[in-house]
Amino acid sequence: MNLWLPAASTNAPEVDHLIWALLAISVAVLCLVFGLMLLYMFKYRSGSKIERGALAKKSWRLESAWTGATLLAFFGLFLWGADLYVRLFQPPPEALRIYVIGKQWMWKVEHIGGEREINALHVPIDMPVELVMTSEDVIHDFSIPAFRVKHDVLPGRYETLWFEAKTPGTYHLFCTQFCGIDHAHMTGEVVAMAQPDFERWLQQNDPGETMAAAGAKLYMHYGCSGCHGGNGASSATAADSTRAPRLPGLSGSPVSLTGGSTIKADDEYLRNAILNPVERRVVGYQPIMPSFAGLMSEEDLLNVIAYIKSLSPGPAT
Amino acid sequence: MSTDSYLTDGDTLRSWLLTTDHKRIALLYLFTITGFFFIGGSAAALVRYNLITPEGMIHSAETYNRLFTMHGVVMVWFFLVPAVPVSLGNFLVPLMLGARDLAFPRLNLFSWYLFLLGGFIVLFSLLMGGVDTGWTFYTPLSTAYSQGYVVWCVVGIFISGFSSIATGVNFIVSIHRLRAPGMTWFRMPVFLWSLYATSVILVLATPVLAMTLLLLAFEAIFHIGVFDPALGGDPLLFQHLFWFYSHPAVYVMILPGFGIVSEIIPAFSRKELFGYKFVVWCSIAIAVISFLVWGHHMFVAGTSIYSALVFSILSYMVAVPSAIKVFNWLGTMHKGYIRFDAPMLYALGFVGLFTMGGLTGLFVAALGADVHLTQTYFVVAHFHYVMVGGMVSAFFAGLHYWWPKITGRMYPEMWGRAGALTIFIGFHLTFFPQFILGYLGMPRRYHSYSPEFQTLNVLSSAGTLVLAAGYLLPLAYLTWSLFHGEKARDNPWAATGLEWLTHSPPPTENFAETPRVTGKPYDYPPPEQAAIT
Amino acid sequence: MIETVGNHEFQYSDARHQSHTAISGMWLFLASETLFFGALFLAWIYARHWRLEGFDLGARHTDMTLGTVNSVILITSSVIYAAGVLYAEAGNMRRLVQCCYAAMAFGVVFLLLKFGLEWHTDFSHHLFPGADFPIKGAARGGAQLFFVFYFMSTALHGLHMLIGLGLVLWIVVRAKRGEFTREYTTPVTVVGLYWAFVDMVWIVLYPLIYLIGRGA
Amino acid sequence: MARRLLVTYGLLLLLLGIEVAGSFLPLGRGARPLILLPAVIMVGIVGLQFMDVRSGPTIVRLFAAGAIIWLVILLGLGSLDPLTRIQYPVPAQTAPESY
Repeated sequence: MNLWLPAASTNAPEVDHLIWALLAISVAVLCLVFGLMLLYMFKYRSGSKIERGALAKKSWRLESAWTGATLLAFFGLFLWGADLYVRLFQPPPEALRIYVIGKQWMWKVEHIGGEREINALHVPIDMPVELVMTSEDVIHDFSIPAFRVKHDVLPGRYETLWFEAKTPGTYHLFCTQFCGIDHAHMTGEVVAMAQPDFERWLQQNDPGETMAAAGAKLYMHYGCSGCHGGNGASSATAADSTRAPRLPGLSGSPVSLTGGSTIKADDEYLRNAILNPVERRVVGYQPIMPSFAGLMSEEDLLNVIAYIKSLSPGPAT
Repeated sequence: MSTDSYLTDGDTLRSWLLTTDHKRIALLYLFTITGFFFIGGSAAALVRYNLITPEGMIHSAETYNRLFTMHGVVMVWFFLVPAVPVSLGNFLVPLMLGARDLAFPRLNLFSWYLFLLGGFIVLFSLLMGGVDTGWTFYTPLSTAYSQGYVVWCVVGIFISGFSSIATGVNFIVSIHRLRAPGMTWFRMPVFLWSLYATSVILVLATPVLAMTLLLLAFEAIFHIGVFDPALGGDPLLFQHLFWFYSHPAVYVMILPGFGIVSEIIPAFSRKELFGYKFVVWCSIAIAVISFLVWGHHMFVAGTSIYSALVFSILSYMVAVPSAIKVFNWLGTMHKGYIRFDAPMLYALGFVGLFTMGGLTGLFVAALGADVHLTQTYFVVAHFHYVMVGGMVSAFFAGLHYWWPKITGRMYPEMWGRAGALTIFIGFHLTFFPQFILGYLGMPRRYHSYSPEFQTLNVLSSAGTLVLAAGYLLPLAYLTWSLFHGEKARDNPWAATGLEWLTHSPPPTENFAETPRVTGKPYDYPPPEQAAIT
Repeated sequence: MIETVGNHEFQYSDARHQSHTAISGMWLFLASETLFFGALFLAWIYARHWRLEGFDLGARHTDMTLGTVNSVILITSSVIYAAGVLYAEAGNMRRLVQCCYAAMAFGVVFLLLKFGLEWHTDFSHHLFPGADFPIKGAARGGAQLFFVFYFMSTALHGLHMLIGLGLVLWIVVRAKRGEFTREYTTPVTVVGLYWAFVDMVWIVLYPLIYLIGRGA
Repeated sequence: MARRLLVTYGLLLLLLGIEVAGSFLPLGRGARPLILLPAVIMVGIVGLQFMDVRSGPTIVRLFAAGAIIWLVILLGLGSLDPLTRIQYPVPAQTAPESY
C-alpha cells in the first residue's frame, strides 16, 4: 500500500503545497472543534458540580470574530487556488502540441510527425507539452494523477491541457468522466522520457508521413481543392478567387466575419469552418461551402487542419 | 398513553390510505423512505463488495455500473432529499406551530401518492433493465449511448419532484399563516426555520430539475440535439441545468439536519441555543447562496475560466454560514449540563462528521486542488461525510428524540447509544480511507482499479459491514420498542417547544385548545429547578 | 375528510385567513412554475448563442401574423377574466359566468389557431426536427435547435392553457351551483392568478419565438 | 374599476404594437434581445393589474420578488459561462522551429 503519489510535473508540487495547507487548516479547525466538544462533554457533564458562572448574553462580538476569521482564511485559499487554476489554462507558446482523441473506451494519441499511439502518451521532460483533445462520442476526461492535471474531453470541441513533465518514468493515465461500460478499462500510461530518448522514440515510430502530408492527401480526397485551389491559393483565375477564401497565411491571422466580429483563425475556427461553415462565415463570401459534419472523421479533420496550418508561414505546430 | 391518540383514531386500511392527518401521512412517508433507504443501502453494500479485489468481484462491469447508479438515484431522490422534511417535518411542523394541521392537507396526501408513483416507476426501470449512466445522467452518454431504461427512470424522478414541490409549498404557507398566537418569527424553534429554508430551495430548485429531465427525455426519444453537440446542442447546458438543482438539493439534505441538531443540543445541554438569531439567519443565508455555487461541480468540465473563478469564490461564501452554525452549537454546550442520551450522541456525531465533511469541501472549492481531486474518491468521501455522516446521523438523532412523541413509547436507551457508536465507528472505517484513495488518484465509478489501491479499498469494504450493522440495529430495537417499549410521558426530555405540551402520541386534533406562546423558544433553566427523573 | 366549520377548514381561524392562505399558496406555486419555464429560457440563450445564424434562420420560418393574433387573443382573454373577477367581488355572479365563457372562448380560439392551424402547417413543412427537416446545409443544426425550443415551449404552454381552461370551467360549474357569494370568491381569484400567469408566459414566449429572429 | 381594466388592456396592446414594430428595426444580431423590453413591461403590468400584487397578503410580494430574483440568478449566472467561454485559448504563434 503506497501512501505517496509521485509529483512528476512542474505544477505538481504547487498543487501539493495547496493541498497540504488545506489539510493543515482542516486539522487545526478539527482539533479546535473536537477539542472543545470533548472538553465541554467532560467538564460540563450534567453530573459535574463545577461552578457554571454567568452565561454570556451578548453573542455578536464572538460571532463576528469567528465569521471574520473564516472569511479571511477562505479568501486567501480562494486566491491561491485561483492562481494555480488560471496558470493551468495559459499554455506557454512554445509548447509541443500533441493531439488526443478519446473514443469509447480507448485513447488515440497523434504526434505532429505522424506517430500514433493507443492508450499511451510519450512526452519529453523539461518541455511544456500541450494536449489538444476532442472526443468522438461521449464526454471523457484525460487525467494524469502524477502530474495533478485532468480535463474533460468534450465531443464537438477542442479542449486543451498543458503540463511540463519533470521526472522521467511511467505514470497512470485514467479516464475520470463516466463514459459507459468499460470506463474502468479506458486507462493507459504516460511515459516521460529524457529529450534524447524521446527523439529516438520518435524515430522508431515514424510512419514516414507527417500529419500535414496526410492532410494534403485528404485535402484532395474531400475536394477542398475544387474551390480553395491546388495548394489552397484559390484557383488561378481571379473570378474564382471570390468563391472561397485563400488559405495560405490564414492560420493564426485575424479573420473578420459577417455579424461584425473578428476572431483569430485557430484550430477551433478551422474546425468550425469545416463542420458548419455558415456559422463563422468570412465577410464577403457566399455561404456555398457544404458542411463536412459526419463525413470527415476526427483524425482526418486533424490532419486537414494540420495541412492548412502548414500552408501558413511560421511554425507548423 | 391516552386511548384516543391519532394512532387509534380509525384502524381501517382506508382510514390510513386516505387520511389527511399530517401525523398519519408522516408515518406513511416514514415507512416508504425506510424501505428506499435499505434498497439504496444494499446497492451500496454490493458496490463495496465488488471493490474488494482490483479486477472486481462482480465480473460484469455493466452490473456494477447499474448498481452504483441505483445506489445514487434511490439514495438521492428517494431518501436523502425527502427524508427529514416528509417524515419528521410533516409530523412536527403543525405541532411546533401550535396548529391543528398543515395549510393544504389534501395536497399533503397527494404528495405521498406522487412520491410512491415516482418511486415505483424508478424501481421498475432500475430492476427491469437498469440505468448505466450514474445518477448524474450526463449527456450525450445518457441520451445517445446508454442502453438502460434512462427515460423511464427520468419520468419517475420527474413525478417524485412534484411531491417535493408540494411539501415545500405546504410548509412555507403553513409557517407563514398558521403560527400560534404569540409565536412571532423569532420565537419559532430553529427546526421550523431550517424547514422553511429547505422548502424555499425545494420550491425554487425542483422545477428546474423537472424541465431538465423533460429536455433529457425529449433528447433521448427524438434525438433533437439540445444537448448533443453533433446536432448543435451543448452538453454543458445539461450540466448547468442539472447542477442548478442538484447543489441546492444537497442543502435540502443538510438544512433539516441543522434544524434537528439545533433542537437537540440545547435540550441535552439544558441551556439556551447560543446565538439564536445568527443560527436562524445562517439557515436563510444558506438557502439563498446555495443557488449561486453550482459551477464548482464543473471546474474541469470545460466551462470558462471566469465563471469558474466566480463559482469558486461563491462556494467559499456558502461555507461560512455552516461554520458559524458549528461554532454556535459549541457555544451552546459551553457551561451547559450535558446528558449523553442517544439523541445527543447522534447529534454530537453529526457535529463531528459534518465538520470533517465541510472542511474537505474547502479542498474541492479551491480551484487548484479541485483539478487534482475532482472525479476521484476524495469527492466520494467528501459528500458521503456530509450526507451520511451529517444528514443520516441527524435523521437518526431526530428519530430517537421525537420517538416518544410519535409512538408514545421510549426506545431502549442502552441499545440507542450502542447504535450511535457503531454507526460512528463503522462510518469512519468506511469513508476515511477513501480520502487517501482520492488523493492517490483512484477515479470514482471504476468497476476495476489498479492493484496498488487494494488495501485501502478492502479497509473501506470492511467498514461497510460495521456501518450496515450500525443501521440495522436501530431498525431492530425501534420496531421492538413499538410493542414492548416503556410507555413514554408527554415530555420525557423536559424540553421546550409546543410539541411537548400535548400528549404523546398526540390526539388527532393535536391540541385541546390552541396554545399561546409567551417566551423565547429555548429557555432551559439549570437542572436544579427542572428535575428530570 | 376535512369538516368545514362555517365556510373555512378547521385549521384556519376565519374565512379571510384561509382565502389569503390559498392565494399565497397559488403564488408560491407560480414562483415554481416561473423557474420551470426559466430553465427553457436558459436553453434558448445557449442554443441561440452557439448557433446564432441557424437559430435566427429557423425563427424566420414561423408565421408571425398568426403569433401576433394569438397574443392579442390571449391578452383579451385574461382582461375579460379579470373583469369577471371584479364582477364576482361585486356579487354579480351572472356576469361572472358570462365573462368566464368569453375568456374560455378566446382560450379555445387561441388553442385552435396554435395547434390546429400553426402546428399543422409546420408539420406539413416537416419543420419538426428529424430526417426530413427542410433547411439543409450548415444552418440545419441551429434551425433544428430553434424548432426544438418552439415545439417544446408551445406544447408546455398549450398544456398549461388546457389546465387553465379546465379551472375556469370548474369556476363556472361552482358559480352556477351558487357557491360563491360577495364575501367568498377565493377560488375565482386563485384561478385568475393562474390564468394571468399563463398569459405572462405567452407574453415572454411570443418575442422569443417570432420577433427576435426576424429583423433587417 | 372597469375603466382601469380598459386602460390596462389598451396599454398591453400598445406595448405589443411597439414590440412588433421594434422587430423590424435594423438591430445587430447581438442587440436583438432588446426587443424583449416591452415584453418585460407587459409582464409587470399583468402582474400588478390582474394578479393585484399590491392588495394581496404581504407574502405575495415576497414570493413574486423571489421568483424574479431566482430567475435572474438562473439566467444570469447560467449564461455567464457560454458568454465568457474562450473556445480554444491559443497563445501567440512564436514557437521554435523544432519540427
